[in-house]
Amino acid sequence: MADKSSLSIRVETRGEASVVAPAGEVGYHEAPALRSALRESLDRKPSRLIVDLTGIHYMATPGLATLIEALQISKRTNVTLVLCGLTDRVRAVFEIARLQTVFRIATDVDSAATI
Amino acid sequence: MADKSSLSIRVETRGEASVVAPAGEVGYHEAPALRSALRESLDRKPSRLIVDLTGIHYMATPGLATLIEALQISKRTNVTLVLCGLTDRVRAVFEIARLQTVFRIATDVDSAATI
Amino acid sequence: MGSAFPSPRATSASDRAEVCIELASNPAYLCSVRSMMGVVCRRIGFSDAATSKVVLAVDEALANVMKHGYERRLDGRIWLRAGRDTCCDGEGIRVVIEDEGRQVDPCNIKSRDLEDIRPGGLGVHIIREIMDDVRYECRDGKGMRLTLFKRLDQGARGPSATGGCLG
Amino acid sequence: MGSAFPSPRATSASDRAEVCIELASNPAYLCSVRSMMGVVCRRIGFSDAATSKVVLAVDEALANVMKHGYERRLDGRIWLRAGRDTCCDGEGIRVVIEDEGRQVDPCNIKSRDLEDIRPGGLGVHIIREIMDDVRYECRDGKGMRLTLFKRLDQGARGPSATGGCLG
Ligand SMILES: Nc1ncnc2c1ncn2[C@@H]1O[C@H](COP(=O)(O)OP(=O)(O)O)[C@@H](O)[C@H]1O
Ligand SMILES: Nc1ncnc2c1ncn2[C@@H]1O[C@H](COP(=O)(O)OP(=O)(O)O)[C@@H](O)[C@H]1O
Repeated sequence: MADKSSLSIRVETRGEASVVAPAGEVGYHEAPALRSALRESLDRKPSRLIVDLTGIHYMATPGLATLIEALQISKRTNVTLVLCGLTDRVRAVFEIARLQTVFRIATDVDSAATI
Repeated sequence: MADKSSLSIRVETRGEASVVAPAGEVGYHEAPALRSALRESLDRKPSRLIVDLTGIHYMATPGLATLIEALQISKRTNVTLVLCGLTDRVRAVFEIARLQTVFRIATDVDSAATI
Repeated sequence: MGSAFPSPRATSASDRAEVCIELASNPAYLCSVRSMMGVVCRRIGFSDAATSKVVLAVDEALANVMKHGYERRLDGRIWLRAGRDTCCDGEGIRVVIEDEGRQVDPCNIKSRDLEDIRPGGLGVHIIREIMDDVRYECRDGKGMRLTLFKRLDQGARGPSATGGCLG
Repeated sequence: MGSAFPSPRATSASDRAEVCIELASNPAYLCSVRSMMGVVCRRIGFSDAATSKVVLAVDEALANVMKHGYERRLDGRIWLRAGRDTCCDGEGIRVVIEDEGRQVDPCNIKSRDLEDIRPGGLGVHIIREIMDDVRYECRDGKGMRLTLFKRLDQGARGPSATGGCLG
Protein backbone atom coordinates (compact mmCIF):
# COMPACT_ATOMS: atom_id res chain seq x y z
CA MET A 1 0.00 0.00 0.00
CA ALA A 2 2.68 2.44 0.63
CA ASP A 3 5.66 2.56 -1.65
CA LYS A 4 4.33 2.29 -5.16
CA SER A 5 3.22 5.53 -6.67
CA SER A 6 0.23 5.11 -8.96
CA LEU A 7 2.22 6.23 -12.02
CA SER A 8 5.85 5.73 -12.94
CA ILE A 9 7.33 6.90 -16.22
CA ARG A 10 10.32 5.47 -18.08
CA VAL A 11 11.89 7.55 -20.84
CA GLU A 12 14.44 6.13 -23.28
CA THR A 13 15.99 6.77 -26.65
CA ARG A 14 15.75 4.20 -29.39
CA GLY A 15 17.65 5.25 -32.49
CA GLU A 16 15.97 8.37 -33.85
CA ALA A 17 12.95 7.89 -31.62
CA SER A 18 12.18 8.79 -28.03
CA VAL A 19 10.08 6.31 -26.11
CA VAL A 20 7.96 7.43 -23.16
CA ALA A 21 6.56 4.45 -21.26
CA PRO A 22 4.20 5.33 -18.41
CA ALA A 23 3.14 2.48 -16.12
CA GLY A 24 0.25 2.45 -13.69
CA GLU A 25 -2.78 4.72 -13.70
CA VAL A 26 -3.42 8.03 -15.45
CA GLY A 27 -6.26 9.87 -13.77
CA TYR A 28 -6.65 13.51 -12.81
CA HIS A 29 -3.97 13.23 -10.13
CA GLU A 30 -1.37 11.51 -12.28
CA ALA A 31 -1.87 13.27 -15.63
CA PRO A 32 0.42 16.25 -14.85
CA ALA A 33 3.41 13.92 -14.47
CA LEU A 34 2.71 12.35 -17.87
CA ARG A 35 2.23 15.80 -19.35
CA SER A 36 5.68 16.92 -18.11
CA ALA A 37 7.36 13.80 -19.44
CA LEU A 38 5.75 14.22 -22.87
CA ARG A 39 6.57 17.94 -23.04
CA GLU A 40 10.19 17.34 -22.11
CA SER A 41 10.51 14.66 -24.75
CA LEU A 42 8.86 16.86 -27.37
CA ASP A 43 11.12 19.77 -26.45
CA ARG A 44 14.10 17.68 -27.51
CA LYS A 45 12.49 17.40 -30.99
CA PRO A 46 13.06 13.73 -31.75
CA SER A 47 12.00 12.67 -35.24
CA ARG A 48 9.57 10.28 -33.59
CA LEU A 49 7.93 10.06 -30.17
CA ILE A 50 6.60 6.66 -29.18
CA VAL A 51 4.24 6.49 -26.22
CA ASP A 52 4.20 2.90 -25.00
CA LEU A 53 1.01 2.36 -23.00
CA THR A 54 1.61 -1.35 -22.28
CA GLY A 55 1.94 -0.71 -18.55
CA ILE A 56 -1.18 1.44 -18.24
CA HIS A 57 -4.07 -0.35 -16.60
CA TYR A 58 -6.19 2.74 -16.00
CA MET A 59 -6.71 5.72 -18.29
CA ALA A 60 -9.18 8.54 -17.68
CA THR A 61 -9.89 11.71 -19.67
CA PRO A 62 -7.09 13.77 -18.10
CA GLY A 63 -4.73 11.22 -19.66
CA LEU A 64 -6.49 11.49 -23.01
CA ALA A 65 -6.25 15.30 -22.81
CA THR A 66 -2.52 15.01 -22.22
CA LEU A 67 -2.11 12.76 -25.26
CA ILE A 68 -4.21 15.10 -27.44
CA GLU A 69 -2.08 18.02 -26.35
CA ALA A 70 1.09 16.08 -27.21
CA LEU A 71 -0.39 15.24 -30.61
CA GLN A 72 -1.07 18.93 -31.29
CA ILE A 73 2.46 19.93 -30.30
CA SER A 74 3.93 17.08 -32.34
CA LYS A 75 2.12 18.29 -35.45
CA ARG A 76 3.37 21.86 -34.98
CA THR A 77 6.95 20.69 -34.46
CA ASN A 78 7.07 17.91 -37.07
CA VAL A 79 7.50 15.08 -34.62
CA THR A 80 5.79 11.81 -35.54
CA LEU A 81 3.74 10.73 -32.52
CA VAL A 82 2.83 7.05 -32.31
CA LEU A 83 0.99 5.28 -29.50
CA CYS A 84 1.45 1.58 -28.87
CA GLY A 85 0.68 -1.17 -26.40
CA LEU A 86 -2.96 -0.25 -25.79
CA THR A 87 -4.58 -2.91 -23.64
CA ASP A 88 -8.24 -3.74 -24.28
CA ARG A 89 -9.25 -1.58 -21.38
CA VAL A 90 -7.31 1.46 -22.59
CA ARG A 91 -8.54 0.90 -26.14
CA ALA A 92 -12.12 0.90 -24.83
CA VAL A 93 -11.59 4.39 -23.37
CA PHE A 94 -10.20 5.69 -26.69
CA GLU A 95 -13.26 4.25 -28.40
CA ILE A 96 -15.80 5.80 -26.02
CA ALA A 97 -14.04 9.14 -26.62
CA ARG A 98 -13.97 8.51 -30.42
CA LEU A 99 -10.20 8.99 -30.49
CA GLN A 100 -9.14 5.68 -31.98
CA THR A 101 -8.73 7.20 -35.45
CA VAL A 102 -7.18 10.47 -34.30
CA PHE A 103 -3.88 8.92 -33.21
CA ARG A 104 -1.43 6.78 -35.10
CA ILE A 105 -1.57 3.52 -33.14
CA ALA A 106 0.79 0.53 -33.39
CA THR A 107 0.77 -2.79 -31.54
CA ASP A 108 4.21 -2.59 -29.95
CA VAL A 109 7.31 -0.43 -29.78
CA ASP A 110 8.99 -2.28 -32.66
CA SER A 111 6.21 -1.57 -35.10
CA ALA A 112 5.73 1.93 -33.67
CA ALA A 113 9.32 2.65 -34.69
CA THR A 114 8.61 1.89 -38.36
CA ILE A 115 4.97 2.66 -39.23
CA MET B 1 -7.23 -0.09 -10.55
CA ALA B 2 -8.84 -3.14 -11.78
CA ASP B 3 -6.72 -6.00 -12.98
CA LYS B 4 -3.99 -6.46 -10.43
CA SER B 5 -4.96 -8.52 -7.44
CA SER B 6 -3.31 -7.36 -4.24
CA LEU B 7 -1.35 -10.62 -3.90
CA SER B 8 0.13 -12.94 -6.50
CA ILE B 9 2.15 -16.01 -5.62
CA ARG B 10 4.85 -17.72 -7.68
CA VAL B 11 5.92 -21.23 -6.72
CA GLU B 12 9.02 -22.90 -8.15
CA THR B 13 11.45 -25.72 -7.52
CA ARG B 14 15.11 -25.03 -7.12
CA GLY B 15 17.13 -28.21 -6.70
CA GLU B 16 16.04 -29.82 -3.46
CA ALA B 17 14.21 -26.70 -2.35
CA SER B 18 10.78 -25.29 -3.05
CA VAL B 19 10.55 -21.53 -3.39
CA VAL B 20 7.29 -19.70 -2.64
CA ALA B 21 7.48 -16.07 -3.71
CA PRO B 22 4.42 -13.98 -2.83
CA ALA B 23 4.27 -10.46 -4.29
CA GLY B 24 2.04 -7.62 -3.18
CA GLU B 25 0.23 -7.25 0.13
CA VAL B 26 -0.52 -9.80 2.83
CA GLY B 27 -3.32 -8.56 5.05
CA TYR B 28 -6.38 -10.31 6.44
CA HIS B 29 -7.95 -10.65 3.00
CA GLU B 30 -4.88 -12.03 1.26
CA ALA B 31 -3.42 -14.31 3.95
CA PRO B 32 -5.59 -17.36 3.08
CA ALA B 33 -4.05 -17.51 -0.41
CA LEU B 34 -0.53 -17.47 1.05
CA ARG B 35 -1.57 -20.10 3.57
CA SER B 36 -2.79 -22.43 0.82
CA ALA B 37 0.39 -21.99 -1.20
CA LEU B 38 2.58 -22.72 1.83
CA ARG B 39 0.53 -25.75 2.84
CA GLU B 40 0.63 -27.21 -0.64
CA SER B 41 4.39 -26.75 -0.80
CA LEU B 42 4.85 -28.29 2.66
CA ASP B 43 2.62 -31.23 1.71
CA ARG B 44 5.12 -32.15 -0.99
CA LYS B 45 7.79 -32.42 1.77
CA PRO B 46 10.72 -30.69 0.11
CA SER B 47 13.95 -30.82 2.11
CA ARG B 48 13.84 -27.03 2.21
CA LEU B 49 11.10 -24.41 1.78
CA ILE B 50 12.27 -20.92 0.92
CA VAL B 51 9.77 -18.09 1.27
CA ASP B 52 11.03 -15.17 -0.78
CA LEU B 53 9.39 -11.99 0.52
CA THR B 54 11.21 -9.60 -1.85
CA GLY B 55 7.95 -8.64 -3.58
CA ILE B 56 5.99 -8.01 -0.40
CA HIS B 57 5.45 -4.34 0.32
CA TYR B 58 2.80 -4.83 3.00
CA MET B 59 2.69 -7.46 5.72
CA ALA B 60 0.14 -7.53 8.56
CA THR B 61 -0.33 -10.05 11.38
CA PRO B 62 -2.48 -12.48 9.36
CA GLY B 63 0.61 -12.90 7.16
CA LEU B 64 2.82 -13.41 10.21
CA ALA B 65 0.35 -15.99 11.57
CA THR B 66 0.54 -17.85 8.27
CA LEU B 67 4.34 -17.91 8.41
CA ILE B 68 4.33 -19.08 12.05
CA GLU B 69 1.95 -21.87 11.15
CA ALA B 70 4.22 -22.90 8.26
CA LEU B 71 7.19 -22.89 10.64
CA GLN B 72 5.36 -25.18 13.05
CA ILE B 73 4.42 -27.62 10.28
CA SER B 74 7.96 -27.51 8.89
CA LYS B 75 9.39 -28.51 12.28
CA ARG B 76 6.98 -31.42 12.59
CA THR B 77 7.76 -32.66 9.09
CA ASN B 78 11.50 -32.00 9.01
CA VAL B 79 11.40 -29.36 6.33
CA THR B 80 13.93 -26.52 6.69
CA LEU B 81 11.98 -23.25 6.42
CA VAL B 82 13.98 -20.16 5.45
CA LEU B 83 12.64 -16.68 4.82
CA CYS B 84 14.50 -14.24 2.59
CA GLY B 85 14.15 -10.90 0.86
CA LEU B 86 12.67 -8.99 3.79
CA THR B 87 12.43 -5.32 2.90
CA ASP B 88 12.97 -2.78 5.69
CA ARG B 89 9.25 -2.35 6.03
CA VAL B 90 8.56 -6.07 6.39
CA ARG B 91 11.51 -6.44 8.75
CA ALA B 92 10.04 -3.69 10.94
CA VAL B 93 6.83 -5.70 11.33
CA PHE B 94 8.79 -8.82 12.35
CA GLU B 95 10.60 -6.71 14.90
CA ILE B 96 7.48 -5.17 16.43
CA ALA B 97 6.12 -8.72 16.77
CA ARG B 98 9.47 -9.96 18.19
CA LEU B 99 9.69 -12.63 15.52
CA GLN B 100 13.04 -11.74 13.99
CA THR B 101 14.85 -14.48 15.93
CA VAL B 102 12.12 -17.10 15.59
CA PHE B 103 12.64 -17.65 11.87
CA ARG B 104 15.76 -18.55 9.94
CA ILE B 105 16.23 -15.46 7.75
CA ALA B 106 18.56 -15.04 4.75
CA THR B 107 19.17 -12.06 2.52
CA ASP B 108 18.27 -13.66 -0.81
CA VAL B 109 17.20 -16.94 -2.39
CA ASP B 110 20.79 -17.96 -3.11
CA SER B 111 21.88 -17.75 0.48
CA ALA B 112 18.55 -19.17 1.67
CA ALA B 113 19.36 -22.29 -0.35
CA THR B 114 22.56 -22.89 1.60
CA ILE B 115 22.30 -21.54 5.17
CA MET C 1 -11.63 15.44 19.92
CA GLY C 2 -15.22 16.69 20.34
CA SER C 3 -16.84 18.23 17.34
CA ALA C 4 -13.91 17.49 15.07
CA PHE C 5 -15.11 13.90 14.73
CA PRO C 6 -18.88 13.75 14.99
CA SER C 7 -20.35 10.31 15.61
CA PRO C 8 -21.77 8.30 12.78
CA ARG C 9 -25.51 8.34 12.36
CA ALA C 10 -27.44 5.30 13.37
CA THR C 11 -28.20 3.14 10.38
CA SER C 12 -31.32 1.20 9.61
CA ALA C 13 -31.64 -2.05 7.74
CA SER C 14 -32.72 -0.10 4.67
CA ASP C 15 -29.43 1.77 4.55
CA ARG C 16 -27.99 -0.53 1.98
CA ALA C 17 -25.10 1.44 0.52
CA GLU C 18 -22.01 -0.76 0.41
CA VAL C 19 -19.72 2.17 1.08
CA CYS C 20 -20.18 5.81 2.00
CA ILE C 21 -17.13 8.00 1.80
CA GLU C 22 -16.70 11.61 2.81
CA LEU C 23 -13.43 12.98 1.57
CA ALA C 24 -11.54 16.21 1.02
CA SER C 25 -11.50 17.47 -2.58
CA ASN C 26 -7.93 16.33 -3.06
CA PRO C 27 -7.04 14.42 -6.24
CA ALA C 28 -4.60 12.30 -4.22
CA TYR C 29 -7.63 10.37 -2.94
CA LEU C 30 -9.00 9.43 -6.34
CA CYS C 31 -6.83 6.35 -6.72
CA SER C 32 -8.03 4.80 -3.45
CA VAL C 33 -11.63 5.63 -4.30
CA ARG C 34 -11.24 3.87 -7.66
CA SER C 35 -9.91 0.84 -5.87
CA MET C 36 -12.84 0.85 -3.44
CA MET C 37 -15.38 1.35 -6.24
CA GLY C 38 -13.84 -1.64 -8.02
CA VAL C 39 -14.55 -3.84 -5.02
CA VAL C 40 -18.14 -2.53 -4.76
CA CYS C 41 -18.84 -3.24 -8.44
CA ARG C 42 -17.49 -6.77 -8.24
CA ARG C 43 -19.42 -7.44 -5.04
CA ILE C 44 -22.59 -6.39 -6.84
CA GLY C 45 -21.78 -8.78 -9.66
CA PHE C 46 -20.33 -6.70 -12.48
CA SER C 47 -17.81 -8.25 -14.87
CA ASP C 48 -14.24 -6.94 -14.95
CA ALA C 49 -14.93 -4.96 -18.12
CA ALA C 50 -18.13 -3.39 -16.75
CA THR C 51 -16.42 -2.72 -13.42
CA SER C 52 -13.64 -0.75 -15.03
CA LYS C 53 -16.18 1.34 -16.93
CA VAL C 54 -18.22 2.18 -13.84
CA VAL C 55 -15.01 3.01 -11.97
CA LEU C 56 -14.02 5.32 -14.82
CA ALA C 57 -17.39 7.10 -14.75
CA VAL C 58 -17.22 7.69 -11.01
CA ASP C 59 -13.61 8.86 -11.21
CA GLU C 60 -14.49 11.35 -13.96
CA ALA C 61 -17.41 12.65 -11.92
CA LEU C 62 -15.27 13.13 -8.81
CA ALA C 63 -12.50 14.83 -10.78
CA ASN C 64 -15.13 17.21 -12.18
CA VAL C 65 -16.31 18.12 -8.69
CA MET C 66 -12.71 18.90 -7.71
CA LYS C 67 -12.00 20.84 -10.91
CA HIS C 68 -15.26 22.67 -11.51
CA GLY C 69 -17.27 22.47 -8.29
CA TYR C 70 -14.37 23.40 -6.01
CA GLU C 71 -12.18 25.07 -8.66
CA ARG C 72 -9.20 22.96 -7.57
CA ARG C 73 -9.44 23.91 -3.88
CA LEU C 74 -8.23 20.96 -1.80
CA ASP C 75 -10.39 21.55 1.27
CA GLY C 76 -13.89 21.10 -0.10
CA ARG C 77 -15.97 18.14 1.05
CA ILE C 78 -17.28 15.41 -1.24
CA TRP C 79 -19.74 12.64 -0.30
CA LEU C 80 -19.88 9.44 -2.25
CA ARG C 81 -22.33 6.61 -1.62
CA ALA C 82 -22.43 3.46 -3.69
CA GLY C 83 -24.32 0.23 -3.47
CA ARG C 84 -26.75 -2.18 -5.02
CA ASP C 85 -30.08 -0.64 -5.90
CA THR C 86 -33.13 -1.35 -7.99
CA CYS C 87 -34.87 1.03 -10.30
CA CYS C 88 -37.61 0.54 -12.88
CA ASP C 89 -35.02 -0.93 -15.23
CA GLY C 90 -33.97 -3.61 -12.76
CA GLU C 91 -31.04 -4.24 -10.49
CA GLY C 92 -27.72 -2.46 -10.64
CA ILE C 93 -25.35 -0.08 -8.93
CA ARG C 94 -26.42 3.33 -7.68
CA VAL C 95 -23.78 5.98 -7.00
CA VAL C 96 -24.58 9.37 -5.49
CA ILE C 97 -21.98 12.14 -5.38
CA GLU C 98 -22.66 15.37 -3.49
CA ASP C 99 -20.62 18.48 -2.91
CA GLU C 100 -20.84 21.97 -1.43
CA GLY C 101 -19.15 23.63 -4.36
CA ARG C 102 -20.24 26.02 -7.06
CA GLN C 103 -23.78 25.48 -8.35
CA VAL C 104 -24.35 25.38 -12.08
CA ASP C 105 -27.41 24.87 -14.22
CA PRO C 106 -27.46 21.11 -14.94
CA CYS C 107 -28.14 21.94 -18.62
CA ASN C 108 -24.69 23.48 -18.82
CA ILE C 109 -22.95 20.31 -17.73
CA LYS C 110 -21.98 18.84 -21.04
CA SER C 111 -18.86 17.84 -22.91
CA ARG C 112 -17.49 19.49 -26.03
CA ASP C 113 -18.49 18.34 -29.50
CA LEU C 114 -16.58 15.08 -30.01
CA GLU C 115 -15.49 16.15 -33.51
CA ASP C 116 -13.75 19.22 -32.13
CA ILE C 117 -10.59 17.38 -31.07
CA ARG C 118 -8.83 19.30 -28.29
CA PRO C 119 -7.51 18.56 -24.82
CA GLY C 120 -10.30 18.27 -22.23
CA GLY C 121 -14.07 18.28 -22.47
CA LEU C 122 -14.69 14.53 -22.55
CA GLY C 123 -15.57 13.54 -18.98
CA VAL C 124 -19.31 14.16 -19.06
CA HIS C 125 -19.59 12.40 -22.41
CA ILE C 126 -17.88 9.33 -20.96
CA ILE C 127 -20.08 9.36 -17.86
CA ARG C 128 -23.21 9.47 -20.03
CA GLU C 129 -21.95 6.75 -22.38
CA ILE C 130 -21.14 4.37 -19.54
CA MET C 131 -24.00 4.87 -17.10
CA ASP C 132 -27.65 4.09 -17.84
CA ASP C 133 -28.96 7.02 -15.82
CA VAL C 134 -27.16 10.31 -15.10
CA ARG C 135 -28.90 13.05 -13.16
CA TYR C 136 -27.30 16.35 -12.10
CA GLU C 137 -29.22 18.54 -9.62
CA CYS C 138 -28.56 21.55 -7.46
CA ARG C 139 -28.71 20.66 -3.78
CA ASP C 140 -30.79 22.77 -1.41
CA GLY C 141 -28.53 25.56 -0.27
CA LYS C 142 -25.21 24.84 -1.87
CA GLY C 143 -23.48 22.36 -4.08
CA MET C 144 -24.48 19.77 -6.62
CA ARG C 145 -25.79 16.22 -6.49
CA LEU C 146 -25.05 13.68 -9.20
CA THR C 147 -26.98 10.40 -9.21
CA LEU C 148 -25.72 7.60 -11.40
CA PHE C 149 -27.22 4.19 -12.10
CA LYS C 150 -25.87 1.28 -14.12
CA ARG C 151 -27.94 -1.82 -14.78
CA LEU C 152 -26.51 -5.22 -14.05
CA ASP C 153 -27.74 -6.70 -17.30
CA GLN C 154 -26.47 -9.73 -19.14
CA GLY C 155 -23.54 -7.96 -20.74
CA ALA C 156 -22.35 -6.33 -17.54
CA ARG C 157 -22.57 -9.34 -15.27
CA GLY C 158 -19.41 -11.10 -14.18
CA PRO C 159 -18.78 -14.56 -12.85
CA SER C 160 -19.79 -14.50 -9.17
CA ALA C 161 -16.42 -13.56 -7.77
CA THR C 162 -15.42 -12.74 -4.24
CA GLY C 163 -13.36 -9.86 -5.57
CA GLY C 164 -9.81 -9.36 -4.37
CA CYS C 165 -8.54 -5.98 -3.46
CA LEU C 166 -7.52 -4.40 -6.66
CA GLY C 167 -4.68 -1.98 -6.38
CA MET D 1 -33.79 5.40 -4.16
CA GLY D 2 -35.30 6.89 -0.98
CA SER D 3 -34.09 5.59 2.32
CA ALA D 4 -31.50 3.31 0.79
CA PHE D 5 -29.19 6.28 0.37
CA PRO D 6 -29.76 8.83 3.10
CA SER D 7 -28.35 12.27 2.54
CA PRO D 8 -25.06 13.27 4.09
CA ARG D 9 -25.25 15.33 7.24
CA ALA D 10 -24.43 18.99 6.99
CA THR D 11 -20.87 19.64 8.03
CA SER D 12 -19.47 22.54 9.96
CA ALA D 13 -16.05 24.10 9.68
CA SER D 14 -14.99 22.17 12.77
CA ASP D 15 -15.61 18.87 11.05
CA ARG D 16 -12.00 18.41 10.17
CA ALA D 17 -11.70 14.69 9.46
CA GLU D 18 -9.85 14.22 6.16
CA VAL D 19 -11.88 11.14 5.32
CA CYS D 20 -14.90 9.41 6.79
CA ILE D 21 -15.70 6.00 5.46
CA GLU D 22 -18.65 3.77 6.18
CA LEU D 23 -18.12 0.30 4.80
CA ALA D 24 -19.43 -3.23 4.95
CA SER D 25 -17.39 -5.61 7.13
CA ASN D 26 -15.87 -7.28 4.10
CA PRO D 27 -12.10 -7.91 4.07
CA ALA D 28 -12.05 -7.15 0.34
CA TYR D 29 -12.25 -3.45 1.28
CA LEU D 30 -9.19 -3.42 3.53
CA CYS D 31 -6.73 -2.88 0.71
CA SER D 32 -8.48 0.28 -0.53
CA VAL D 33 -8.78 1.60 3.00
CA ARG D 34 -5.03 1.08 3.51
CA SER D 35 -4.40 3.05 0.36
CA MET D 36 -6.66 5.87 1.52
CA MET D 37 -5.12 5.92 4.99
CA GLY D 38 -1.69 6.18 3.36
CA VAL D 39 -2.77 9.36 1.59
CA VAL D 40 -4.23 10.82 4.80
CA CYS D 41 -1.01 10.15 6.75
CA ARG D 42 1.17 11.75 4.11
CA ARG D 43 -1.17 14.75 3.84
CA ILE D 44 -0.81 15.25 7.58
CA GLY D 45 2.97 15.12 7.24
CA PHE D 46 4.06 11.65 8.31
CA SER D 47 7.20 10.11 6.80
CA ASP D 48 6.91 7.01 4.63
CA ALA D 49 8.06 4.78 7.48
CA ALA D 50 5.63 6.29 9.99
CA THR D 51 2.85 6.20 7.39
CA SER D 52 3.24 2.49 6.83
CA LYS D 53 3.11 1.88 10.57
CA VAL D 54 -0.08 3.89 11.07
CA VAL D 55 -1.63 2.16 8.06
CA LEU D 56 -0.71 -1.20 9.62
CA ALA D 57 -2.29 -0.28 12.96
CA VAL D 58 -5.54 0.82 11.32
CA ASP D 59 -5.64 -2.27 9.11
CA GLU D 60 -5.16 -4.55 12.13
CA ALA D 61 -7.91 -2.74 14.00
CA LEU D 62 -10.36 -3.06 11.10
CA ALA D 63 -9.51 -6.74 10.60
CA ASN D 64 -10.23 -7.29 14.30
CA VAL D 65 -13.66 -5.67 13.97
CA MET D 66 -14.44 -8.01 11.06
CA LYS D 67 -13.05 -11.09 12.82
CA HIS D 68 -14.13 -10.54 16.42
CA GLY D 69 -16.77 -7.80 16.39
CA TYR D 70 -18.74 -9.23 13.47
CA GLU D 71 -17.44 -12.82 13.71
CA ARG D 72 -16.61 -12.80 10.00
CA ARG D 73 -20.10 -11.72 8.86
CA LEU D 74 -19.74 -9.63 5.71
CA ASP D 75 -22.77 -7.39 6.21
CA GLY D 76 -21.85 -5.51 9.38
CA ARG D 77 -21.18 -1.76 9.20
CA ILE D 78 -17.91 -0.12 10.12
CA TRP D 79 -17.26 3.62 10.42
CA LEU D 80 -13.78 5.01 10.08
CA ARG D 81 -12.85 8.67 10.52
CA ALA D 82 -9.31 9.94 10.20
CA GLY D 83 -7.74 13.34 10.21
CA ARG D 84 -5.37 15.79 11.77
CA ASP D 85 -6.05 16.46 15.42
CA THR D 86 -4.37 17.92 18.46
CA CYS D 87 -4.25 16.42 21.90
CA CYS D 88 -2.31 17.34 25.02
CA ASP D 89 0.78 15.73 23.45
CA GLY D 90 0.63 17.92 20.38
CA GLU D 91 -0.39 17.48 16.77
CA GLY D 92 -0.94 14.18 15.03
CA ILE D 93 -3.42 11.86 13.39
CA ARG D 94 -6.63 10.79 15.08
CA VAL D 95 -8.45 7.69 13.83
CA VAL D 96 -11.82 6.58 15.19
CA ILE D 97 -13.27 3.19 14.29
CA GLU D 98 -16.82 2.26 15.32
CA ASP D 99 -18.93 -0.82 14.78
CA GLU D 100 -22.25 -2.36 15.76
CA GLY D 101 -20.79 -5.76 16.50
CA ARG D 102 -20.28 -7.80 19.64
CA GLN D 103 -19.40 -5.80 22.76
CA VAL D 104 -16.50 -6.96 24.89
CA ASP D 105 -14.91 -5.64 28.05
CA PRO D 106 -12.05 -3.41 26.82
CA CYS D 107 -9.79 -5.10 29.41
CA ASN D 108 -10.12 -8.35 27.47
CA ILE D 109 -8.83 -6.86 24.26
CA LYS D 110 -5.21 -7.88 24.44
CA SER D 111 -2.74 -9.95 22.47
CA ARG D 112 -1.16 -13.21 23.57
CA ASP D 113 2.11 -13.30 25.47
CA LEU D 114 4.76 -12.53 22.84
CA GLU D 115 6.96 -15.39 24.08
CA ASP D 116 4.22 -17.90 23.39
CA ILE D 117 4.91 -18.20 19.67
CA ARG D 118 1.80 -19.37 17.81
CA PRO D 119 -0.28 -18.23 14.86
CA GLY D 120 -2.45 -15.22 15.71
CA GLY D 121 -2.74 -13.01 18.72
CA LEU D 122 -0.46 -10.16 17.64
CA GLY D 123 -2.75 -7.47 16.26
CA VAL D 124 -3.54 -5.57 19.44
CA HIS D 125 0.12 -5.66 20.48
CA ILE D 126 1.09 -4.08 17.17
CA ILE D 127 -1.61 -1.43 17.44
CA ARG D 128 -0.39 -0.49 20.93
CA GLU D 129 3.27 -0.47 19.89
CA ILE D 130 2.64 1.81 16.94
CA MET D 131 0.07 4.29 18.25
CA ASP D 132 0.65 6.75 21.08
CA ASP D 133 -2.89 6.46 22.41
CA VAL D 134 -5.24 3.47 22.06
CA ARG D 135 -8.67 3.54 23.68
CA TYR D 136 -11.31 0.83 23.34
CA GLU D 137 -14.83 1.62 24.60
CA CYS D 138 -18.28 0.10 24.36
CA ARG D 139 -20.61 2.36 22.40
CA ASP D 140 -24.01 3.25 23.81
CA GLY D 141 -26.33 0.49 22.73
CA LYS D 142 -24.25 -1.73 20.55
CA GLY D 143 -20.76 -2.15 19.19
CA MET D 144 -17.32 -0.87 20.07
CA ARG D 145 -15.41 2.35 19.50
CA LEU D 146 -11.63 2.44 19.10
CA THR D 147 -9.87 5.79 19.23
CA LEU D 148 -6.27 5.95 18.06
CA PHE D 149 -3.81 8.84 18.11
CA LYS D 150 -0.28 9.07 16.77
CA ARG D 151 1.87 12.15 17.37
CA LEU D 152 3.58 13.84 14.48
CA ASP D 153 6.87 14.20 16.33
CA GLN D 154 10.32 14.68 14.89
CA GLY D 155 10.85 11.00 14.11
CA ALA D 156 7.52 10.53 12.38
CA ARG D 157 7.58 13.62 10.21
CA GLY D 158 8.23 13.29 6.49
CA PRO D 159 9.40 15.78 3.89
CA SER D 160 6.38 17.91 3.03
CA ALA D 161 5.12 15.79 0.17
CA THR D 162 2.02 16.14 -1.92
CA GLY D 163 1.52 12.40 -1.66
CA GLY D 164 0.77 10.38 -4.76
CA CYS D 165 -1.87 7.78 -4.77
CA LEU D 166 -0.29 4.73 -3.33
CA GLY D 167 -1.70 1.51 -4.64
N1 LIG E 1 -19.34 18.81 -10.93
C1 LIG E 1 -19.42 19.86 -11.78
N2 LIG E 1 -19.71 21.08 -11.31
C2 LIG E 1 -19.80 22.13 -12.12
N3 LIG E 1 -19.64 22.06 -13.46
C3 LIG E 1 -19.35 20.89 -14.01
C4 LIG E 1 -19.23 19.72 -13.21
N4 LIG E 1 -18.94 18.69 -14.03
C5 LIG E 1 -18.87 19.19 -15.27
N5 LIG E 1 -19.12 20.51 -15.28
C6 LIG E 1 -19.18 21.39 -16.48
O1 LIG E 1 -19.29 20.56 -17.65
C7 LIG E 1 -18.22 20.85 -18.56
C8 LIG E 1 -17.78 19.57 -19.27
O2 LIG E 1 -17.11 18.68 -18.39
P1 LIG E 1 -16.19 17.54 -18.99
O3 LIG E 1 -16.87 16.89 -20.14
O4 LIG E 1 -15.81 16.62 -17.89
O5 LIG E 1 -14.89 18.26 -19.55
P2 LIG E 1 -13.80 19.18 -18.80
O6 LIG E 1 -13.89 18.86 -17.35
O7 LIG E 1 -12.51 18.76 -19.40
O8 LIG E 1 -14.16 20.59 -19.11
C9 LIG E 1 -17.12 21.44 -17.70
O9 LIG E 1 -16.25 22.27 -18.44
C10 LIG E 1 -17.92 22.21 -16.65
O10 LIG E 1 -18.28 23.46 -17.15
N1 LIG F 1 -12.71 -5.21 17.67
C1 LIG F 1 -12.72 -6.20 18.60
N2 LIG F 1 -13.88 -6.63 19.13
C2 LIG F 1 -13.89 -7.63 20.04
N3 LIG F 1 -12.80 -8.25 20.49
C3 LIG F 1 -11.60 -7.88 20.00
C4 LIG F 1 -11.50 -6.84 19.04
N4 LIG F 1 -10.18 -6.67 18.75
C5 LIG F 1 -9.51 -7.59 19.49
N5 LIG F 1 -10.35 -8.31 20.26
C6 LIG F 1 -9.97 -9.36 21.23
O1 LIG F 1 -8.58 -9.26 21.51
C7 LIG F 1 -7.90 -10.46 21.19
C8 LIG F 1 -6.51 -10.19 20.68
O2 LIG F 1 -6.55 -9.64 19.36
P1 LIG F 1 -5.28 -9.70 18.43
O3 LIG F 1 -4.08 -9.35 19.23
O4 LIG F 1 -5.53 -8.88 17.24
O5 LIG F 1 -5.12 -11.24 18.00
P2 LIG F 1 -6.13 -12.18 17.18
O6 LIG F 1 -7.07 -11.30 16.44
O7 LIG F 1 -5.24 -12.96 16.29
O8 LIG F 1 -6.80 -13.03 18.22
C9 LIG F 1 -8.79 -11.18 20.21
O9 LIG F 1 -8.62 -12.58 20.24
C10 LIG F 1 -10.19 -10.75 20.68
O10 LIG F 1 -10.61 -11.57 21.74
